[in-house]
Amino acid sequence: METLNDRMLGMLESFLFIAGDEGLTLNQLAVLLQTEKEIAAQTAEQLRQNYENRYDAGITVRMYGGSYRLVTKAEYADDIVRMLENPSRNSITQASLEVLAIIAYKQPVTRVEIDDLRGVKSDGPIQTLVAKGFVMEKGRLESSGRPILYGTTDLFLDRFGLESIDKLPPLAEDDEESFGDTDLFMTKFQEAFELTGEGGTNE
Amino acid sequence: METLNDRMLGMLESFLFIAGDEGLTLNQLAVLLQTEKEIAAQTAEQLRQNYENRYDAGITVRMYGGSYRLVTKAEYADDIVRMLENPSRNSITQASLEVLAIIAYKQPVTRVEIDDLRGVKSDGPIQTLVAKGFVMEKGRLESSGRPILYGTTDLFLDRFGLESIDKLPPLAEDDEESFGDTDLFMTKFQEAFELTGEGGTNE
Amino acid sequence: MTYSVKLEAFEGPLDLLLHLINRLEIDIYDIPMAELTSQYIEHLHAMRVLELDELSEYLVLAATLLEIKSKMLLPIHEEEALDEAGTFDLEEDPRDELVARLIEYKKYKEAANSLKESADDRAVHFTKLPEDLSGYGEVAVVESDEKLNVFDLISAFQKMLERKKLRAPLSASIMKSERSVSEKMDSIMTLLERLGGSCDFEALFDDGDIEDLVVTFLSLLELMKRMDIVVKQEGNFARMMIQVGTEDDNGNIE
Repeated sequence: METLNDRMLGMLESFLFIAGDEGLTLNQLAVLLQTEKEIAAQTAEQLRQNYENRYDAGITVRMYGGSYRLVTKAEYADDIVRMLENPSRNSITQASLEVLAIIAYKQPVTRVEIDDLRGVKSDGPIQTLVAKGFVMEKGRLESSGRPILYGTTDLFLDRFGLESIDKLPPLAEDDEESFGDTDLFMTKFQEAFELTGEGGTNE
Repeated sequence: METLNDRMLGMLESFLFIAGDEGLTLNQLAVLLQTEKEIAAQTAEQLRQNYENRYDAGITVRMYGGSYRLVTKAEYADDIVRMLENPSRNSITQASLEVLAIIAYKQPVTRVEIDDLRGVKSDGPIQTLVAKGFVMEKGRLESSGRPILYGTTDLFLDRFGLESIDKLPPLAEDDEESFGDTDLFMTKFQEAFELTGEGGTNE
Repeated sequence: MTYSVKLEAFEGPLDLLLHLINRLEIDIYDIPMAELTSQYIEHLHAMRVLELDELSEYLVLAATLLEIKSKMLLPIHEEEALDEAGTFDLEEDPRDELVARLIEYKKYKEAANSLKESADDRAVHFTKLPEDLSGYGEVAVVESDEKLNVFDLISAFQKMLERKKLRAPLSASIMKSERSVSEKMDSIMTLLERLGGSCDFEALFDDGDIEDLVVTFLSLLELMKRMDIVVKQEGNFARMMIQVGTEDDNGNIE
């Protein structure tokens, strides 16, 4: 049977899982779990003990700089190193592919813009892409700090089988959702206008 | 005491935790766990069962598009949505869904085949689906005009919760209740009879 | 006919036909052509807002329906209905092709629904970003000449958009106030009061992201519907003004 405490622990685990490397502060946990800070702290401590006591757990909870975070257990560090040599099947990591997509569609683009779009630092992937010859510097932005502008190379076009950069298929950037809302809102707007204009006979 | 199996499960959990939404294929798991694919699959299945049986677990394992992933349990969805700023809604139009279904089941398929099946032009929905990353070009038909052949992507499998394209639910056969072949025959027989008997007043 | 229907809601002529068959409780394998055709054409008449090329798709099917209908009115001679072996030639029903198309289309329409359900089931499971492995050492870069696929770029981009929704949300959203329509309605009314009962329409849309704008707009619509406000425009292209609505005794807006 699931107990209230089980549910609290499960919720906590799912929150921490999603929060990733940013973690969650005790304040945030209390708000999210809809409970007192004290209870939240106790629950977090219990989650940690559960992880430590379970030999089949690969992860545990740590508190760094005031935030609780899920991390892999130290004993698997050596095994995790193997993941470095096992990049995804495309021989290009997801991170690199993401950065490449941004550069391809948004070029010329600065590192800061890429970071903003992804929400994470992208120095590593950019370096990799430059090293692979898919991406190059295309001048500098005329603004403070004169940041480097990145763009794609001919090798990129060649590897991706593109005649030219215009041949990239179009990309949906916004969710249809936001379009949908706008549409909805235009429809409602029209409806409302007709309503006031025609004295509500629009049925 | 930690057993060999415990260690395997712990390792697996730590790998999947690190892989995040990229997930790991069975092949990758076998390499990383340094074992046979069969053992890797069994271990993944056991991990899944452990999660499902533990009421205090907030996460579980799912396979989408050929990759194992750690995901939060469904029961915490509401709590998680509450904490997200922009909870993603499945925003896809009915037209796009129809086209997606046709492409998924009939791939590789040309635009003309899709248009014919629906009785309307499908350019718009196809473009949307490509832009959303659910559909891609899978070569061209070797016939006049060399039309583009469309098929689905791994992202489609992931977002639609399918293990692989073979795991699409079977298409409904013709309405069972009214129609086995015999029934069809009988109805047609009767129709023909009425038609001839009553001089085509069957309206 | 009092039955009214939102025509834009149909995905095409076949969809409309299926809808009619369903509504009229017609057996798809024994379609009364005259009835269906007249209903279909009646609906076409009601479709004022269709664009021309969309309309043409509906008209093509209308022509097909009429053709089938007229074929069915032709008396069938016994010698034609019976082939040489003396059995009925069952291939001759003029409706066969249409029925086959409808059934085929219906199959995929149903499949689309089940895909939608499956996507909804999937959407309740959340995942996380991959961990940064750079702390463990240099990530191996495998050199290869393999062709890469441009569609992988799109997938990568879409995944990133999805992930972004999972980032930053926690801290930000907890304190973030709900941008609800009702709150916005209150604040618009307060603003109007402060400004002496009217304000420039555009002034309400000065800042905020698309979501804010939509909420503002929806709030205005709701206020208009409740007749709490009126929107006035002196002429084409003139500025629109928002005014507090005042009701006379008959409940009409001033």
